[in-house]
Amino acid sequence: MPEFSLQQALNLALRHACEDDDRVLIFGEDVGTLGGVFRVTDGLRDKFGEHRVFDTPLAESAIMGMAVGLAMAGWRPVPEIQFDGFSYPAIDQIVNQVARMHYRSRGVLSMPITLRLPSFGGIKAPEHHGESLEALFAHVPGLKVVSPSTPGEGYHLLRQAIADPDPVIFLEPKSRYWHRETFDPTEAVEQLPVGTSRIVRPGRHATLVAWGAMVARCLQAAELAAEDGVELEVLDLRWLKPIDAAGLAESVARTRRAVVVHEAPLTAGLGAEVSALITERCFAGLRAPVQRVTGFDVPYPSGALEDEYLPSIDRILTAVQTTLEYRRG
Amino acid sequence: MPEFSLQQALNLALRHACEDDDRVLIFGEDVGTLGGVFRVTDGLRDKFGEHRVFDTPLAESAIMGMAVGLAMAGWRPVPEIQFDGFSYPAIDQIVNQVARMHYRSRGVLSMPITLRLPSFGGIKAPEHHGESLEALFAHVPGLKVVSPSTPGEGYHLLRQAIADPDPVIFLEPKSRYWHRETFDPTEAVEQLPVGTSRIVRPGRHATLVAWGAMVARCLQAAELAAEDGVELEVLDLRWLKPIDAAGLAESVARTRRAVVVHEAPLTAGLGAEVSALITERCFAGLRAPVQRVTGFDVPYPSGALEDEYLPSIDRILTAVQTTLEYRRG
Amino acid sequence: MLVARRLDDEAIALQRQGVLPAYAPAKGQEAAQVGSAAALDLGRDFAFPCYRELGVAVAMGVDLAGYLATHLNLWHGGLYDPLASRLAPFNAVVGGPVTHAVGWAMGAKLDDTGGAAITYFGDGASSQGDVHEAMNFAGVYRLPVIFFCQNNGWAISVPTADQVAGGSVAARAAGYGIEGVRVDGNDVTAVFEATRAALDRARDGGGPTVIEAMTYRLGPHSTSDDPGRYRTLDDERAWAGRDPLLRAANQLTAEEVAAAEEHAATVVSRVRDDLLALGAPPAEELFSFVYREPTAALLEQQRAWKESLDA
Amino acid sequence: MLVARRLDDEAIALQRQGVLPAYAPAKGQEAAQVGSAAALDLGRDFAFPCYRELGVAVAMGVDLAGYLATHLNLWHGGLYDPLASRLAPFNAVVGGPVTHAVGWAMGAKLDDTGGAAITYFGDGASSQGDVHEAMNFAGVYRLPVIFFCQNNGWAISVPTADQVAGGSVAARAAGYGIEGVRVDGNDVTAVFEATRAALDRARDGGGPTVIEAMTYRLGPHSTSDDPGRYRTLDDERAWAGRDPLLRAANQLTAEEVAAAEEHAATVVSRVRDDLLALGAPPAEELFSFVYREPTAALLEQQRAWKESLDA
Ligand SMILES: Cc1ncc(C[n+]2csc(CCOP(=O)(O)OP(=O)(O)O)c2C)c(N)n1
Ligand SMILES: Cc1ncc(C[n+]2csc(CCOP(=O)(O)OP(=O)(O)O)c2C)c(N)n1
Ligand SMILES: [Mg+2]
Ligand SMILES: [Mg+2]
Repeated sequence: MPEFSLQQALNLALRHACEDDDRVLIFGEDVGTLGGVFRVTDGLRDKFGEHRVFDTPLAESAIMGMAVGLAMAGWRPVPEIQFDGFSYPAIDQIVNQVARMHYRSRGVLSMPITLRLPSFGGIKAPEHHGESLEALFAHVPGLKVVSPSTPGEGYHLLRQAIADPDPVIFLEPKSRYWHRETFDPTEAVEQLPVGTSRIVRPGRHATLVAWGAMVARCLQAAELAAEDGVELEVLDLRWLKPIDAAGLAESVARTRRAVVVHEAPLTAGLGAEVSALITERCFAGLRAPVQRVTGFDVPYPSGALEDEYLPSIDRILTAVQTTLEYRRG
Repeated sequence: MPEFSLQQALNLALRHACEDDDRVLIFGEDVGTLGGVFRVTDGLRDKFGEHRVFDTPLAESAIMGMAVGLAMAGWRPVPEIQFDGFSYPAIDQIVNQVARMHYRSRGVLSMPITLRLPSFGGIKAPEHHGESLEALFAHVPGLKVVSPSTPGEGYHLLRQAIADPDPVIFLEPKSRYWHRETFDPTEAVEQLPVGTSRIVRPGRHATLVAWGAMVARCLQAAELAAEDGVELEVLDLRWLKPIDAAGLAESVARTRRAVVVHEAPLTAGLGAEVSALITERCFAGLRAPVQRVTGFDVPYPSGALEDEYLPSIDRILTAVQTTLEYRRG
Repeated sequence: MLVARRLDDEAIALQRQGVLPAYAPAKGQEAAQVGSAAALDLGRDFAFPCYRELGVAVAMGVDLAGYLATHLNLWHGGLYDPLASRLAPFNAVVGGPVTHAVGWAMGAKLDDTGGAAITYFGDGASSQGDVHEAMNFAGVYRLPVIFFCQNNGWAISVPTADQVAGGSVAARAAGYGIEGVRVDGNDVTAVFEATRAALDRARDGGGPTVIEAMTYRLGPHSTSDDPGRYRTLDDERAWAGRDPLLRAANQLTAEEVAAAEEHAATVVSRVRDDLLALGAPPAEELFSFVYREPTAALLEQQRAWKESLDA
Repeated sequence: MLVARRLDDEAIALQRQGVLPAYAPAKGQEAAQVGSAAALDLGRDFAFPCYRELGVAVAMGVDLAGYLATHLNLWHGGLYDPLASRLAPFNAVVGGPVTHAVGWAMGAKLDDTGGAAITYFGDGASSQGDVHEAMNFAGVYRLPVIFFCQNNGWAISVPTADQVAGGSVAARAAGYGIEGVRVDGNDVTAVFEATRAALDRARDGGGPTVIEAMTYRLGPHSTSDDPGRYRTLDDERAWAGRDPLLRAANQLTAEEVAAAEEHAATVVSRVRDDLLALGAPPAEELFSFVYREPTAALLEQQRAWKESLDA
C-alpha cells in the first residue's frame, strides 16, 4: 500500500473529484500556478486547465460569494481560503448566503460547496494562522463541518464533502499536513455516513473526544495512560456538524467518563456542546462531569507561547486523572 | 419615578455618557439625522453636534475599523450596527482587530469600544433581523458581551459598557424596546460588577437561566409554575462574556436543577456553555441534566413561523417538568 | 411599468389595511427596474435582486404573489421559483448578492451559454466592500455581468452626497477598467437601451458594465420609515414632477394609457387575490430545507417540538 | 535605505541560521518605504503597517529589534511601543489596518492636531473590500489620510495583472473624488516628494490621497516561498537592475556610500545583538493583555495551568 502525507492525500482526493465530476471547480488565492501555500492543489491546474483550477484576486468574501453564484449556475465549487483567520472576512457570505440559499429558495437552489480551510495551530505561524473556527461554523444552521485526523480520513472525507449536496466547511489540520500514513485510495472503503464519529482506540476507563490534530495527541496520551493500566477510548468526532450524539452517548455509556479536547478557547467552544450532549444523554450513568481540555480564553499566541496554549499530553492526563478520581460529594 | 421604555432608557444612557465624557463618539448608519431606525440615538445629534454623533456610509466593516482607529487616537467610540445579521460583514474587524489590538500591543493601545447591536428576534422582521450572535462573540477572547433585559438594566449596563476600558458587544433585545418600566436614572444604584448575573426571581425548585428578551418569558413561565406550587428561580445572566460561573453555581447548588433558555439555535449555542459550566461546578448535587430550551437548528424563520421557533412558555414548562421528574436510571 | 406602480400602490394599501406587515415601496423607480429587466433574455440571463425590485419581478414575468409573499412574512426568499423565473431569491443583505452575480456569470462563461447576469443594488450598497470585490473580480475575469445601481438618492436617511465619495457610482467603473454609464433612471427607453448595450457587450466577451440609473425613491424607505425626518417635501415634490410614469404616459395616447390602466387593474386584482389566498406555510416546514436531507439532530428537534404541541 | 537593506539581508541570514523561524523580505521596496516614512512628522502623524514594512520602521526610528521580534515569534504585534513610535502594531491581515488609518485620521481631524495617517498595503490588498470602504469613508469625510500602496508586482504568486482590474490602484482614487498619484517606487526622492505633497494637502484640509508606488519584491514572498514556481529569473533580473539602492548610490560619492555602509553595519550589528538578547516572554504572559484586568475565568485558567506545571 502506498504511503501518503495528509497533504498528498487531499491533493489526490481533489484530483479524483475533478476526474469523476467535471462540474468540480477549484479556486482561491494562489491555488493555481503555485499549487497553494501548502501545495494541496499542486499540479491540478496543469492537469485540469485554468478553467477548472484558478487563482482569484485577494478577497475572501468574493471567493465565497462567487462560489454561491457558481453553485446557482450548476457548478460544484471547492474554494480554498488560505488560512483559518482569513475566513472572517468571508463570514458574512458563509453565514448569510452560503448556509441559507438552499433554505431561502425552499430547496430549489443547491449549494454543494466545499470550503477547504487550513486550520488550527501547532506550526508556530504568524497571527491569524492558528485559529479554530469550528464552534462558529457548527452553530450555523445549513452548514456541515468536518475535520480529518489522518491522511486516509482526509482522502475519504474530502471526497465525501465534495459529493455532499450541502455546503461543507472542511477544516484541514495544518500541523498534520506532513504526517504520513499508508492507505489505499483505490480500495472501496466502507464510507461512514456524514455525521458519524469513529472510535480510533477502544478503551473502558474514560472516553477522550477530539478532532483534527488533537486526535493524535489523545492517542499519545492514551498510550501513556495504558502503561499505568488506564485504558482510554479515543473517539475521533470527525464531523463537527452534524455531531454524532449517538456515537458519543454509546461510548460514554460504556466508559462513564469523558474528556473533550480541542485547540479553540474554552468559553463557548465546541467542547461545551460535546459536554452538554454527553451529559444530556448519559447523566444517570456518568461518574464525573465531562472535563474540557482546551486552549485558554486568550488570543492564539505567538510561537513562543504556543506550546503552553495548546492542550498538552500532561493537561490531558491531568484531566483524565481528575475524572477517574472524581467522587460525588 | 419616571417611566421609560428600553429604547428611551438607552437613549438617556447615551446622552449621559456623552455629557460625562466628551471623548464619547456615536456613529453608524442612520444614527444621526434619523436618530436610528429604532430611535435609540434620537436627538443626540442635535444636542451634541454632528462631530460627536454622525452618520456613516453603509459599510459595517469600515464602521468597526474606524472605531479601532478612533480608539487608537484616544476616543471612546460607541458605534451602532443596525441589525444583528449585518454584523457579519464586520466580524473580521471585530474578531481580528477590535478584540486583539490591546493584546497585540501588549496593553499599550486601549479599545474602549461599545458596539450597540439591536439583536434577537420576536418582531417578525425580515431575514437577518432576528439573529442571536452571543455564542460567536462570547467565544472570542478580548471581547465582553452583555445584554439587558429591562429599561433600568439597559440604562446602567450601557453606561457600564461605555465606561469599560475593553471592547463590549452590547446586544439590545429589540422585541423589548417598547417595554416600559419605572426607574430613577439619577439614583445612584449599586452597580453590579462586570460579569455578574442577577437573580430576578428567587425560587427553590429549579433555576431558569436566560438573557435579553427571554428573561421576561422565563418570568412569565415562573409565574405560571408558581400557580402549581413550583417555585422557579430566574437568573438573568446579563453578561454573556465574562459569564458569571460563580453566580450560576451558587443558584443551582441550591435548586439542584437548571434550564437554560435562549433564542439562538441549539447546537453550539451559549446554552451549551451554561450547561457545561453548571455541570462542572454542581455535578454532585445536580438532580438532573441541565435542560436547554432554545431556537432550533434552522435559519431564523420568517414571521409566519417565528412563534414556533422561539422558546415558548410551553416549551420552557415542559423542560421544567422534565427536570423535576428526572430520575437517575 | 404601470403594473408595477399599481401593484406597489396596492401593496402599500394592503400594508395600511394590516394585511402586509411591512413593505418597501419601489415608487419612482419603475423605469429603472422595468427598463433594465425588459432587456434581459430570460432564456439565458439571470437577475439578482435586493429587496425593492418589484418592477424587475413584473418585467420578468415572475409570479407576483410569490414575490410579495416575502412581505407577507411567509418566506424570506419569496415563494416564486428562482430557477424557473431566472430571478434569484429576495435578498435583504445590502450588497450581499452582488458577488453571486459574478460567480453566476463565470459559470455562464465556462458553459459558454451567452447568458449574462444582472445584479441590482442601491447607492447605499455601493459603499459595501463586497461591491468593490465583485467589480474587481468581474474586471479581472472579464465576465458577462451588469452592475445595475439604482441611485435613488437615499439609503434610508443618508443622501447620496454623504454616501458616495466622488458622487458617482458609474465613475468607479473606470478604476476597474470596465465600462461605466450613467443613465436617466426615470427614462424607461434610455434605461432599456443602456442595458441592452451592456448585454450585447457582455455576450460579445466585452466584459462587465456598471450602469448607474439616476432616480428617486418617491415613497418612504419602508412602510415604517418617516422621510419627514430627513428630507423636505420640496425635494419630494420636485422629483414627483419627474415621475417616470408621467414621462412614459406623455408618449402615449389617452386610449393607450386607459388600456394600460385597465390591464394593470386586472393584474393587480389577480395578484391581490392570489396573495390573499396564500396560506401560511405549515408549521412543520420550520424544519424543512435546512439541508437536502434533515440531520438526526433536526429530526429529533422536530419530534420534541411535535410532542410539546401535543402535550 | 541602506540600513533597511542590510538589516533585511541580516534577517534573511538569521532565518537561514535557524534563529528567525520565518521572515518576509522587503528587498527592492526600500525606496518606497523609506521615502514615504521619511516625509512623516512624527510629532503628529501616525503610520499603519502590514507585515513587510521594515523600511518604514527604520525611517521612523522604531526600535528595530522590537520590530523584528514578530519574526522571532516572540509577540505577534512586535515588541516596540506603537504609541511612542507612531507605528501601529505589525498587522498580518491583508487590508485589515486600512480602515484604522481612516478612523485615526478622523480622530486627528476632530482634535484638529494637523496630523495625518498613512496606511501601507500591497497590490494584493487593494482587492479587499475593506480598502474600498476605507477610501469611500475617507472621501466622504475628506480625512487627512494617505493610502500608500506598494505595488510590488506580486501578491504571493499572483501578478498584478491578474489582481488589479484596470491595472492601477492609483486610478481608483478618481472614483472616490480623491487625489491619486502613481510614482516610481524605486526612486526615493520621487516617493518622498509625492508623500510630502499628500501630507501637505491632508493638513490643509484637502483630504485623502492614494499613492501607488510602483516597485518590485526582489526576494521571495516569505522565506518559505519559492518564486521559481511562478515567475522567471529574467523578470527578477530586469528588476534587480532597477534596484532602488543602486539608483540612490549613483547619486552619491564612493565615500558617502562607504560611510553609509559603515553606519548600516553598526546599526545591523546592534540590532542583531538586541534581537538575540530578547528572551521569550515569560510563560505567564500567556494570560496577559487580553483585557485591562483579567477576568475570573482567566485567573482560574491561569491557576489550573500553573498547577498542571507543578504537577
Ligand atoms: C449589510 C446591511 N446593512 C444594513 C442593512 C439595513 N438597511 C436596509 S436597506 C438600507 C439602505 C440601503 O440603501 P440603498 O442601497 O441605497 O438601497 P435603497 O433602500 O435606496 O433601495 C439599510 C441600511 C442591510 N439590510 N444590510
Ligand atoms: C485577509 C488575508 N488573506 C490572505 C492572507 C495571506 N496572505 C499573506 S500575504 C498575501 C499576499 C499579499 O499581497 P500584497 O498585498 O500585494 O502584499 P505583498 O505581500 O506583496 O507585500 C496573502 C494572500 C492574509 N494575510 N490576509
Ligand atoms: Mg438608495
Ligand atoms: Mg504585492
